[in-house]
Amino acid sequence: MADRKNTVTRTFLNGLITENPTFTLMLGMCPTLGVTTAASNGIGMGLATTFVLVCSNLFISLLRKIIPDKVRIPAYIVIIASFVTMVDLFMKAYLPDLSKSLGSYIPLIVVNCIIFARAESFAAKNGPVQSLADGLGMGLGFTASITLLSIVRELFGSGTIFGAQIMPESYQPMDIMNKVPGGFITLGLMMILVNAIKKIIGKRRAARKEALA
Amino acid sequence: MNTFLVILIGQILINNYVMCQFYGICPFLGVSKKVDTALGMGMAVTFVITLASFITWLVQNFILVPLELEYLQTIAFILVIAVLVQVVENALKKLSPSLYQALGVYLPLITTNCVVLAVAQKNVTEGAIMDGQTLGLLASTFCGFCAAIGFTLALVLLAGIRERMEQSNMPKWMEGFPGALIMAGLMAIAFMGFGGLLQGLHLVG
Amino acid sequence: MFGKRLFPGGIHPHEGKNGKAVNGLNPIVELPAPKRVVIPMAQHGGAPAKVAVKKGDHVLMGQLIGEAGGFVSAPVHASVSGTVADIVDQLMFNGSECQAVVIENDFHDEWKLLDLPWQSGKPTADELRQVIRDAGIVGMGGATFPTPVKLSIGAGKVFEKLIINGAECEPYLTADHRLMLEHADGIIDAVEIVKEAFKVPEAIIGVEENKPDAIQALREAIGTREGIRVQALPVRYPQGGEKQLIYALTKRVVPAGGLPIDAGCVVLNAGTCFAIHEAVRERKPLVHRVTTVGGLVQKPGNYLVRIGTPVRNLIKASGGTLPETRTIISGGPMMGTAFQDIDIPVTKGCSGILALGREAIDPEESPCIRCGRCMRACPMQLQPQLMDHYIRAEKFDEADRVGVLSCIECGACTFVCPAKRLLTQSFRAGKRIVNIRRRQQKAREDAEKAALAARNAEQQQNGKEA
Amino acid sequence: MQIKNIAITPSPHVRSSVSTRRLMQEVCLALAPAGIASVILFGAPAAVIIAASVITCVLAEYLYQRLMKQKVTVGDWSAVVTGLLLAYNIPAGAPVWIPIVGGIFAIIIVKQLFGGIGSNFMNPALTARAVLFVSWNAIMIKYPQTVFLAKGRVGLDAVSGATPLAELGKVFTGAEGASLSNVSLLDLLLGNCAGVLGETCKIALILGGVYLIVRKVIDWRIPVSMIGTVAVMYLLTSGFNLGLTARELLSGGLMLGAFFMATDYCTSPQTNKGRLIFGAGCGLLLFVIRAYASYPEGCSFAILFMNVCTPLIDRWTAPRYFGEVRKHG
Repeated sequence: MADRKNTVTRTFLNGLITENPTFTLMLGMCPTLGVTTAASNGIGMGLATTFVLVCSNLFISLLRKIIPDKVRIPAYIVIIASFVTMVDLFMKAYLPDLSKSLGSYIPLIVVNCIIFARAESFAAKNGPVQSLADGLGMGLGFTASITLLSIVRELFGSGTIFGAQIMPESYQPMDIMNKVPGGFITLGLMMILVNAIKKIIGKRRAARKEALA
Repeated sequence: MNTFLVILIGQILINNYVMCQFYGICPFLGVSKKVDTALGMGMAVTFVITLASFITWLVQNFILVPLELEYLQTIAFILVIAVLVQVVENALKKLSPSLYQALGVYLPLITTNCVVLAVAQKNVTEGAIMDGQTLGLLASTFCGFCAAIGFTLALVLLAGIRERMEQSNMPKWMEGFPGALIMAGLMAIAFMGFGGLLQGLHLVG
Repeated sequence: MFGKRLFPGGIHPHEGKNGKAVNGLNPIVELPAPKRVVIPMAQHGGAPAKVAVKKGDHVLMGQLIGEAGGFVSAPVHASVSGTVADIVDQLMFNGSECQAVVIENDFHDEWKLLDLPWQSGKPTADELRQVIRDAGIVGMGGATFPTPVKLSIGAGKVFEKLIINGAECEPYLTADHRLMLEHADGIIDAVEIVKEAFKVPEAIIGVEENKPDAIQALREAIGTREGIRVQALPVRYPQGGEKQLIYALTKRVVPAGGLPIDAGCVVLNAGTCFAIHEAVRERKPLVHRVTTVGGLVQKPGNYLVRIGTPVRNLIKASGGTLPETRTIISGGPMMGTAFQDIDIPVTKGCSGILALGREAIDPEESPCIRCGRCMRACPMQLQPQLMDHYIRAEKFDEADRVGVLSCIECGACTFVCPAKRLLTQSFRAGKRIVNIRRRQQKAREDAEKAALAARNAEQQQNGKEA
Repeated sequence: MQIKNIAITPSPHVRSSVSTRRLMQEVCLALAPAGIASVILFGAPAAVIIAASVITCVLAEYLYQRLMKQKVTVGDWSAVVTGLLLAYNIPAGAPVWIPIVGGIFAIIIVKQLFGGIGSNFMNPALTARAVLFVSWNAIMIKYPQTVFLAKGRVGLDAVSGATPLAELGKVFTGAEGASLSNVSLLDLLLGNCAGVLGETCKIALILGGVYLIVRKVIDWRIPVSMIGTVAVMYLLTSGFNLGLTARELLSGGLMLGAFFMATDYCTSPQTNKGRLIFGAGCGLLLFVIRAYASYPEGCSFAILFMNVCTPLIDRWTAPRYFGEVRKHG
């Protein structure tokens, strides 16, 4: 039992950090770049995606033995699209401002490759508990990275974080951060940074292993 | 005629789905290592988007709106696209094996290309770029076609740059996605000059 | 601004001290034969010659001492009369070693002349080719490709134009210039011999216009002869490249991977023509050549020198090198070979010995700035920067696709490169590797084909049995 | 016997005297008249911007290369060229941090990240200018008057600092009250008009450009095809209005762009045909953006867009090599 718990945790952490969908798997790039002009957008988008991911992972995992292999893709699409529609309608009703600023990226969660990729490569092969953990880990990993990206973009693009003024009053916002080029370049630079950190950690780990040996 | 010109320039240069709006980034980054594959992908996408624009317009106006099922748009459209991709793949396999050989590998990737869904949805809901006016069937299809050409343009341009960058002294850690992202960012700067072009064109028109 | 040009690309390399303008005025001087000559067996393109004498043999001047080692090869003759002192391994300009015959000169200069296969009148093509082969004549411009091989016109090919290369586009070199000026009659005579033997309708002599006196002399030598003309060419390196010269004179393009004869042409160097003249009219095999000594030497000059004379004698005759000399090269500065050992003997292809200063030291390479100068300079219209990238990235198939094998290694791209990249050097290595890979590929394909054929045959056999 | 102190290197044994460094120095020299003109026209603020920009670019390159443990290449003068070009694209009187931010972006993000000189695919100075332009639009379009205009000499609207381009745009679209006579050709030539600091004095720019062409530092094809295309487009669309066309050619960043920025080696095609296409493309886009888009200054964006197209132009205009036999067609 302990063993199983262990793998569930590992699956969760795997999604959150080791195989972070944004920085390692490079999945779901469109919303990552499209909505991250403000930190609140990042969190909103991340949580909406997480919800869909968790639900679809769970359902697909439960139904994995029932769905015939031939029609699995349309079946997955229908399942994912239903949850997306639910989120979309829910947000339109209760979070109209957020819904407006996320715009068409909410319905486009359907084609977010993270969800599809996890359904196909994980949920279809694993049990519901594992799939749930995977969905949660991946979803939160996605949320964390796009929130980070949106914090950076908001800070330079508007001088604020979550709407609160951070930069001194004299700071002149760098408008390009709110535009398409800003998104691409910031993510690119962050990726370089993440890769560099990973490399350093990897080196340290190797050194430690060597020291132990 | 002017409508079509505005759609053409608007979809390709001004509101380019990739360079100005962040759609279809995954294939944009994923299939842009070689100019030839980028062209293949672009052609496949153009094919599917044009067809999808046509069919989704029909679905929207003859099924969803009359039955007041607009809230099912996402599900309906993504199904249409998934089925369409399947049909196109099978049809190509039978009708034109040579074209299938050229485009076949890219087709399955298109289902999850958000440009396709985004274009279909924007075409029927936001009336694309025509001052809130809903586009007719022909204009809508043309709009989809131009959007796809815009996608192809961005894809091929990035592929050209990435091929050239192989000849440069780019550091190791820039290779792959980080480099591609920054290249895309700089490309997007070049596309920004077209902002406001539309109003100008309208003025002349 | 654009300059006249008769072929794509090209450059105007500059000269330092004692260049063409100075040395072109120095008449050819016969260098006294040395006490001993060292005659290498590999002085030509193709297989080396096989030593045909042994130590202690007495040989006459012009006597065969090395037999041609194959079809693409050339015999080698003694350039002095005397005794074979030794057979040694001799270092060559290009750094390789080959067998060489050392002859102790008896200073009698007794000739052993060639036997001409025709009694009187004019030789046929085959007879002439045989004499040229027996005389050991090779391309005297520096490429040293055996001339009779060039003159073996394959089936289906038509020899329509005889092109004489008197361009001498390399800086500093004036050997051909002086030869054309002083022996115009001999050269024109050889042109006529070849032209008539091979029944070529037209012969064109291409000479760069910086040699007006040579052009004048050749025109006078031609006189009223028909079908031979001298064409003055703009000064532009590499005007004397075979393909460039053919294009400039006839507007014909030699297909990539093909030979001049594919464009109906054969190109002979002016020096080669003079050697043919000596072989046919005086029955003398190739035992000497004209070599320029220029650059940083006290007294530059043009010397008629016996094959096998050590370079040292040439330099001594020129008063020695100046102290600022940093490199000594055999051939021209664009395509010649640098060497260290001045005891290396002069060979059939040695058109010049030049001493160059600091400018010959390779500057440090910097990154390509993509200015496109190399492309504009390339006489073969290749894309040097792209080929260089492919070769350095070890993408040899790509390099092959963009035509690296067409590179004539003229050095024009390297000359103009502002980033001082070693382009020609990279192509030389790249061509070698691409050639090897092509051969391997062909061998693989042949093996596969053979295997397939064997399988098919076996199947057929089985079918029949069944 | 071996001669001592002799180098053995493969051929060729002679090199031309043209080096990267000398080419860059020539460009700096050609840019100098326009710089001097800008200091005369706009006074000390222009000098401050130029100095800040050049120093930032050189320093950024030096520090980045030291930090990355690369070979320091500031000696090739390319950073100086970038600095000068960037400064010339900033209005005099902009705060000093503008050229500093721009210089850092140009050198680090656009040039060094991709591997330094020869490896970037977009012109660093222009890209930085576009970034500044989009980010701090208000600062970047605040064109001060020249010293002479401010002193009340006849000219354009002396208060708002409207550029001649804006006035010409009105003439082009036929707006009321707009007239060609408001824009003096002589003022345009001498640079007595509003604009970013280096682009106003056309005579200095043309002088520098012609110098570069004569010295064979740049190829004539790009500037000629670019300026030619703009001229043809204006002639055609304005009903052969020579006055308007001449003024359009001499206003905005066309001269600076055509001679100094479109001709940047590593961001423009290498083939002759490609260069003509590139120039024509720049000219056409410049015309379209100037005439119809919201940024009246289309030169930078036109060149940047063509920069992006350059690899494809090079690829599709690759010459057939001498004697090449292509298997298909």
